Amino acid sequence: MSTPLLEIRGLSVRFRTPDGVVCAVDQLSCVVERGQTLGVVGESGSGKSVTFLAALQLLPPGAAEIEGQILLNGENLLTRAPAQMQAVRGARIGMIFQDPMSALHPLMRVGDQIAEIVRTHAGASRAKAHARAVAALRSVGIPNPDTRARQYPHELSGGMRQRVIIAMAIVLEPELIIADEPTTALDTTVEAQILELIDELKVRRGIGVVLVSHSLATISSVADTVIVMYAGRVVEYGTASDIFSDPTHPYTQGLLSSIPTIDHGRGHLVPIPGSPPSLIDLPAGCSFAPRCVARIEMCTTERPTLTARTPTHVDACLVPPSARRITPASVPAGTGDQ
Amino acid sequence: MDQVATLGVTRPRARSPRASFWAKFTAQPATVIALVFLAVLILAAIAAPLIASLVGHGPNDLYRTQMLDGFGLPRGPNGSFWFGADSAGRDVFIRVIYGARVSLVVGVVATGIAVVIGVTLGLIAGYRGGIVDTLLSRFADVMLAMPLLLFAIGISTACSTTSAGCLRGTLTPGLNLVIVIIAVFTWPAMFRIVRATTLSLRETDFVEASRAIGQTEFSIMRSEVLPNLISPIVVYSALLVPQSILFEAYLTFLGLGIPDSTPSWGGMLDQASQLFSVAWWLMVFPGLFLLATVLAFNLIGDGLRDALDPKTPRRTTRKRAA
Amino acid sequence: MNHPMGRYLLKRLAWTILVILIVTFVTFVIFYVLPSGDPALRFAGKQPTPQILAQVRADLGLDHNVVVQYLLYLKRLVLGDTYGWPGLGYSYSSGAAIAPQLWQRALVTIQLILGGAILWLAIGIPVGVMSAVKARSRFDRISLVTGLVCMSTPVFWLGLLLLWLFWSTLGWLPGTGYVAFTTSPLNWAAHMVLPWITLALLFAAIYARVIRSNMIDTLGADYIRTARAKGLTERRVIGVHALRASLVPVITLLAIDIGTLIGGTVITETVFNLQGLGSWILQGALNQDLPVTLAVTIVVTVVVTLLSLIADIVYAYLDPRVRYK
Amino acid sequence: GGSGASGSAGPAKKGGTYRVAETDFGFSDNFDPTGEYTAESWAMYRGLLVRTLLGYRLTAGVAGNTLVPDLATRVPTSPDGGKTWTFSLKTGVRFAPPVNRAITSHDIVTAFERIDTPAIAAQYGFYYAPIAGWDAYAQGKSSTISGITTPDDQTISFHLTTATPDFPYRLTLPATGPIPHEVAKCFPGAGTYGRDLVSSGPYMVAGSQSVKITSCAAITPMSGFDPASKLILVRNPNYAPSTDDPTIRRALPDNFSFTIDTNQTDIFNRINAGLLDDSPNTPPASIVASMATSATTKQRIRVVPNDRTRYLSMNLTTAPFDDIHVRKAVNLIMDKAGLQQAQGGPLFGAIATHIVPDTMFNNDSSITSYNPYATPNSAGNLAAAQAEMRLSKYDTAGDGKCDAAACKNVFAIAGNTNQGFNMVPVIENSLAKIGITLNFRELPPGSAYATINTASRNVPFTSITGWTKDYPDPSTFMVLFQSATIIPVGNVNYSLVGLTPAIASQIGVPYPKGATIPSIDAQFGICAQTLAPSTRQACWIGLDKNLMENIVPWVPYLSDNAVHVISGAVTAWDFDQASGGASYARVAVNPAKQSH
Amino acid sequence: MSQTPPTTDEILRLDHLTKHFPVGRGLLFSRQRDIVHAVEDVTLGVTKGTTLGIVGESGSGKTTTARMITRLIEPTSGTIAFDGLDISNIDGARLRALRRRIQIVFQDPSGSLNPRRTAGQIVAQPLRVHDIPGDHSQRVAELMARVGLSPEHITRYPHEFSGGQRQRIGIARALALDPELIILDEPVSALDVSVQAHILNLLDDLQRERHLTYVVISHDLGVIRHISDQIAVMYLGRIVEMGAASGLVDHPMHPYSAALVSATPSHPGRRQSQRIVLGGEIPSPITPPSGCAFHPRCPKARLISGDHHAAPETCRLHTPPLTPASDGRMVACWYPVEADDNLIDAAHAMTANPG
Ligand SMILES: Nc1ncnc2c1ncn2[C@@H]1O[C@H](COP(=O)(O)OP(=O)(O)OP(=O)(O)O)[C@@H](O)[C@H]1O
Ligand SMILES: Nc1ncnc2c1ncn2[C@@H]1O[C@H](COP(=O)(O)OP(=O)(O)OP(=O)(O)O)[C@@H](O)[C@H]1O
Ligand SMILES: [Mg+2]
Ligand SMILES: [Mg+2]
Repeated sequence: MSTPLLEIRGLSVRFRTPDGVVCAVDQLSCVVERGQTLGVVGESGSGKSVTFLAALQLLPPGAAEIEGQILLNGENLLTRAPAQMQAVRGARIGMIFQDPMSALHPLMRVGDQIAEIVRTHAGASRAKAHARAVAALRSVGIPNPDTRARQYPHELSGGMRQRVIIAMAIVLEPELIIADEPTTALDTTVEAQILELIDELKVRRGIGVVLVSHSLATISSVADTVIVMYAGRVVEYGTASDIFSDPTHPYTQGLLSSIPTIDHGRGHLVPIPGSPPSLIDLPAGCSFAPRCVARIEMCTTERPTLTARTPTHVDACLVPPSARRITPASVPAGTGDQ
Repeated sequence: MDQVATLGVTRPRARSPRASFWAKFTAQPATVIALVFLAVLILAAIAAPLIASLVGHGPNDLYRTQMLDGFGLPRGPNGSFWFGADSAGRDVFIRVIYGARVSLVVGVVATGIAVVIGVTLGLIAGYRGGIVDTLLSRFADVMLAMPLLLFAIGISTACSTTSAGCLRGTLTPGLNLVIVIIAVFTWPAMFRIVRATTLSLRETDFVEASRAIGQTEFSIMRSEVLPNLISPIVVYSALLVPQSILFEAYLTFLGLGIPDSTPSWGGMLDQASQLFSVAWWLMVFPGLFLLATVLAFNLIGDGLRDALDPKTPRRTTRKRAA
Repeated sequence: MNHPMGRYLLKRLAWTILVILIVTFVTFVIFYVLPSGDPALRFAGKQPTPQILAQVRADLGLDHNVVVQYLLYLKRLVLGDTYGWPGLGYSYSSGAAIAPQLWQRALVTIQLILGGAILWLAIGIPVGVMSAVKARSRFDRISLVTGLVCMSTPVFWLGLLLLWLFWSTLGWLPGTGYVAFTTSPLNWAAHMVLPWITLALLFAAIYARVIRSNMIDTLGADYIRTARAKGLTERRVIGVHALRASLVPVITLLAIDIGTLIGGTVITETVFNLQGLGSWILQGALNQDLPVTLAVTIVVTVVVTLLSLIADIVYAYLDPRVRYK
Repeated sequence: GGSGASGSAGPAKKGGTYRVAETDFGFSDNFDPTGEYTAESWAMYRGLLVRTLLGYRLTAGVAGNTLVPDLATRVPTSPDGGKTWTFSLKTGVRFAPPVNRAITSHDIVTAFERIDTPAIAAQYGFYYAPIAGWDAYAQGKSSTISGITTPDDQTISFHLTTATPDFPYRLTLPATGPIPHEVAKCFPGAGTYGRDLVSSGPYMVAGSQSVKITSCAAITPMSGFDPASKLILVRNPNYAPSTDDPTIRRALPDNFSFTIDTNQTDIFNRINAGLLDDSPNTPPASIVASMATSATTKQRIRVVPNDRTRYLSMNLTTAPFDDIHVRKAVNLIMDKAGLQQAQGGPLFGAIATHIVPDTMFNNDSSITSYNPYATPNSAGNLAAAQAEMRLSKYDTAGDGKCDAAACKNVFAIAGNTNQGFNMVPVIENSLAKIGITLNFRELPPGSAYATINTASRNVPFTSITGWTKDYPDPSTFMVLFQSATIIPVGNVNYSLVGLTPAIASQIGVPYPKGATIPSIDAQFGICAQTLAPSTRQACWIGLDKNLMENIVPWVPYLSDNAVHVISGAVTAWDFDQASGGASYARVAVNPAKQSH
Repeated sequence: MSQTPPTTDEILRLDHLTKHFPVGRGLLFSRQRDIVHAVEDVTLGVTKGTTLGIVGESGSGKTTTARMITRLIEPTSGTIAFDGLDISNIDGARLRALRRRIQIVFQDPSGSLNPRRTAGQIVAQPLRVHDIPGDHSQRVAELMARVGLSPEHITRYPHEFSGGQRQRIGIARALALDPELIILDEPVSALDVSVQAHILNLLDDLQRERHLTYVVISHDLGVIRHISDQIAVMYLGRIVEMGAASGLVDHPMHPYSAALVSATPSHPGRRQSQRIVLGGEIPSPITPPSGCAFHPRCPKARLISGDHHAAPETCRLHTPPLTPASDGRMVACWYPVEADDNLIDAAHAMTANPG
């Protein structure tokens, strides 16, 4: 088998803060294949963004301690010097951020912001770079890319801006795109447009995609493989169908049962009790244990490791599989929160 | 029982706001030094008569035979006149100590008045908006466009020419007048800040919420908006104090401020400006004290800003992007 | 676009005129109520007779009430007087026409301010940027404290100190006063360098601070992260992306500062004996030279409003967000 | 002081430019001689630009106060006790360009007509009010001043309505110098002729020759004069030394330049550096002190007693100064030596003991040693002052201290100059000893004077005041105490000596109840009418002593010295005692010693 | 001309409610006045004890409607009736009295709490403002307990709470005066999924306990579907479709509702077949399109016209009124969606070749 496009091995990221060491990512491993989408879900603060910012060495310099390996086509990016990393960013890995308004420089024309990448990495002339920028804009479905290229970000709508950011990420035809919550700030109908576009890029160009989101629904509609993060750790990892049809970790199960969807009418949701732990002093055992309905003695003392359930499906849980499953049906309405 | 409670809120319990404020505020050694310096200065200013009686020189006692030469020029520092004498033959050391009184009083009182005016009007303008806002803002603009010095000269001269002062004796020249002049010309700065902050506070949901509850506008202004203005007000006031102190020094330097019989640093420097080539001490000592005092207030202002600004690091929670 | 722009300019112009009217009128009133406000006294000799005083008052138009005097002044201002347009009259103390002196003195003040501004930008920008990039480093701390010291140094004291050091003690510099560039460029520079430093130090500190904090804010912005994610060099990220956003607000600041300095360099001009507008307005006010005071006031107001207009336009040009919104 | 070249700069020779700088020309009438009333401009006129019928020797001391003929052939005597004065003019005296013609008696008449034209607002026109027909001309009832007659071009007579023995002195004042009608008619307003002053003296304003006088419209300001910055004088080609006394007007430099430099310290640094030669400004004590330390620089300091008295003024109508014992006590307690030191020490003046400077009494021995309030070292005498205070109604406790409320916080005006500031604590400390506390306001000189000379403000105490003669007759001091000089605005009788209830109500001052304010009007009248110089002098001395002992309006504390610092290039220098400034007609420079 | 006759147990009724905001456009170059058509001719009724969900994309006028109902802003025209009483113009004491009966919960749980007050003070604020007699601290403790906060929380400041807890405080404050109607403007959209579920459950329980009436606003159809009895879909200030929750979600009749439903991810376990991906974005409310505001993006209109790039004239020129359709549904569309319409392809065809 060939080397995967991106492989993260045992990544840990720690921040030193005045209040203590924040262990934002702990021993995270995952793989992204070409032409596939890795979905990353987890609640706010679970370390999704930090993981991939670390991969691109975009965390504030000096603040973070990073361990582990980030292998792009087998090459460890973490050993690269900062200057060499620049050659990777933008050229080989494109990044799409959450907030389309603030992710674009407000004082520069969008065309120039795209062309800049071409000029920096490909050393293209001004005119050529501009032409490529316009082409990229066209390829993400922006009508009248010529005029749009000469406009400033604030003259574009939110969806349009997000397209610009995508155009920026793909203009040099990277191998990998990391999209960190690309649709959170967008309206439902626009979100559909953007997800469609990312999907299309993956299929048409065979790019590997990492899609970070806190919305299970979003991930479920586009991801091929999914990792579920909790408090900086991967708790479950498998194909999309594994995770969504047959979730094995109580946390994933809890997440799925908390979501109100249009398929269900009024009725009680089954939320996960409590709230995420502080990353400064994580509980000794499983970090989810205090909130886990299925927890057993061992959970509070021992730390679970990722264990394979099927060849494509791993989770980190100490509870015997048979004792874990809770379904909405098993929880009577009217409890949960109280 | 509430599960949330039993499971424990795992987010770190923040330190009490006051404790964390002090911790941040005193984190910088410079701020602490500034505080100590000011404390000493305030004590010295309060104890000025005591110091004067210990040294044996009053602030307006003349030692012209000892400390002036045949041309009426002052003599420099010596064992009993640590900072030398001024051109009237007075002890510069004692006058510098007394000068602290003027600077501190002007700094604090003028700022206080400016803050009261600026906050009141800024709050009204920002909260009421509309024509009230337009009028008040324009008024502040005009005040800022006024050639300040000119009016300082005009007002201080006009109020100096009768024994009663002006405004039926409420405004007598000297300290009072200087304070009023400074306050009159610094309130617009405070006004602008308060107005801008109020404008944005007015749009916040919690103000809206108070309105939805049925709270009256006045009470919203007083008890919802005003408390949230405290940190900009405190920070900005701390920065206005040194400005006011300098302003007094400038006015007195230009001969428009405090009468000579009240020792003030600006007045001493005014004298020094004529004599610096022969009497460096006249320039150096009051100047250093002025610099140190202003610097101390600036450092404290900075410290306050850092301590009250949520943006300074020491925050552990991150705001979730909406 | 033309039409709304024109309307906007008209509005600003109207505001400027209104401010001038208010400020000049207040000036009039203050001088009118001033006990020493009777300029007739200075033309009536050391032992004036009531007849002469009355005559001089009539000659100066002081026999009208303040409102009439004010309106007459406005009329001359708009229509011009024997000295041409605008009718600024003549100085009570020198008897010379105001207008030519005004330009002469404005020239000195402008040289002072521009030289100072160049100096403070040249110091303030690099220091501010460096401090922000290396926030909380040793350099940052030192520059912050140095900046605070500069901001806390009374301008006149600094001026005196510099004079004492470089003129009285070391004798490196030729003293105070103004020498025209055309007379002797070297001498000009030698006379201007201390005033420039005196003026610039305070502002350099302020600008370094403002730029530092703008820059820190900018460096935390999402689009800077985007720029890094695009693989741009750190030089370009900071030197182009971050700097551009950080400097735009400084334009307004610069315009406002330069505007207020036009009449606000009193101290520097007084200490260094420069015959600029600042020292003139002080003299005018102290000598009850109403025409001088009014003329400088008008110039200052016009310049301040004009500069703030220019700042707005430049700002709108540099920051396209302002154009729309 | 005195004339004589300084050793190092060499002998006095012709040539060069004498460069003078001052912080402000300070002209009171834009250099128009008809109204101009400042000492410095009089020194310039007299030495350089304007010749009058009579003049002075333009030198220091009593000699400089002595009348000599200038345009007139001799100093006349009045045939009728001072009512008629007739002069014959020298021939061959010509106006400078652009007029270029001989000066006649009509040009003197023109000058007087200007003085008598209300619109021109001649500032000391009151000196000529005794001329017959004066008011009629002023009111336009007559087209000539009937009291001035010109039988021919070289003769002019003045006919006065009252005997005026000091009238010849009044004809030395620059307003009476000849003015060409052809130019003056173009300047009918106050303070306008100064820009085109036509010289009758040895110099003229640079650019005079380029002015066209073909019509009024053609006249442009002379290029050498910019009131805001400079006044450049060059030699008048029409000046004939033969018509003048070359021992008086030596006219050695080729040019004079008067420029403005607002920084006083700067001026004296430039004089020291040889970049300037002289300044009418008083040098700061710091500069004089540092120059006095070396013999070479010390000889560049020139000190001449000026006819100027500095005094503290007490208002006779306001408590506690409405009590003569208080006023005497103030005189006795005042630390005059301290005030002298505040002014810069003995170099800057001798301690004054009475009103009129001694030189104006020709240093008469009966007055030079007169000191009614002598105290040890002039530093005040506590015992004597308290003894005096005990006599006053304000010392109810009899402890020699004023204990009435009226003595507390007494309003007082000081100048905000350095000297003004330095005086304040000296005065406060002195008066505190007799129980008087002052509420001093330090004001810029302009505002200070405007405040105290507005009679209705009724300022009790003033420390900024000083007075100089206009001409060397004691009457020019004594006018300050005449009731006639009390006016609502511009009043110089700050003490309100001679105030009557009628005048009080007219100027808006409460007349102190139950008091009678003393008057010197009668005695003034007698002295002013006295013709014989020695009797006249004795009369004025009597009045001075009367004022000092029985009225006590002032605390005179300093007889000013004029202190000049000159450059090393100055080869001759003298003081013009009459004008109170440098005698420009008698200075010389060595251009080789000047720096540029 | 209200289409639905008011029923007797209707607690809230909006009739032709309209709000226009005048705005200055351009800071520098223009002072022109524009009109934002924030809410346009909204007519609806809410039955006591039920929940009306209003769904719509950003800028569709949801919040503006909510603020009008709570009388935080004045309607431009139209009426609001509460409990049969016209409240559109009341003020003074009557408005204060009304404030006790209608409460609002805001979207941003941190922004709606005064950071300078403790949780207890915030919850007690309505009691204080309305001078409710009785022991306030007792009442506060009860309320806090009811929303799932413990007594020790009373003295804490908002920044010491998590988002979900803050929202609980906001709800407790709204409950303090025992209101009849609570408007919830995006009550959960700032919260993480697990927290969101807690809050939704809490709201559900409270409603049943206290017979509360809710108007819930959200852009998330999932949330709306979950909590509402009736749903109103807003587009550009207008209600385009309204009806019982299940019916509307299962069989949307307005093409926009259909697109919204199809774009809302259903249960993650069930992968969606395909979405109706609408082209373009919601137009500016300053210059709303003529006729049916949705026509520029409407796939159904293309089906009708048979042209990918043009809508039929009716849609372009005439604003469709909200008219009753089957099973109590109201829809504002000239050509409601029918079962066999292939909107997916039609939408795709519209966006495939832009320009
Ligand atoms: N520079 C930093 N210093 C200290 N802690 C940090 C820093 N950056 C991130 N963290 C912490 O790391 C943890 C993980 O953050 P991260 O941004 O990866 O979360 P996330 O899963 O992306 O959440 P969200 O959904 O809110 O984006 C958080 O607890 C955050 O507070
Ligand atoms: N005070 C106001 N002044 C001007 N325009 C306003 C104002 N309030 C709202 N608008 C405009 O009215 C329109 C409707 O706004 P509203 O807040 O009601 O939408 P919304 O449906 O709540 O959107 P969101 O989902 O973003 O909260 C928007 O275009 C908005 O910009
Ligand atoms: Mg994130
Ligand atoms: Mg909303």
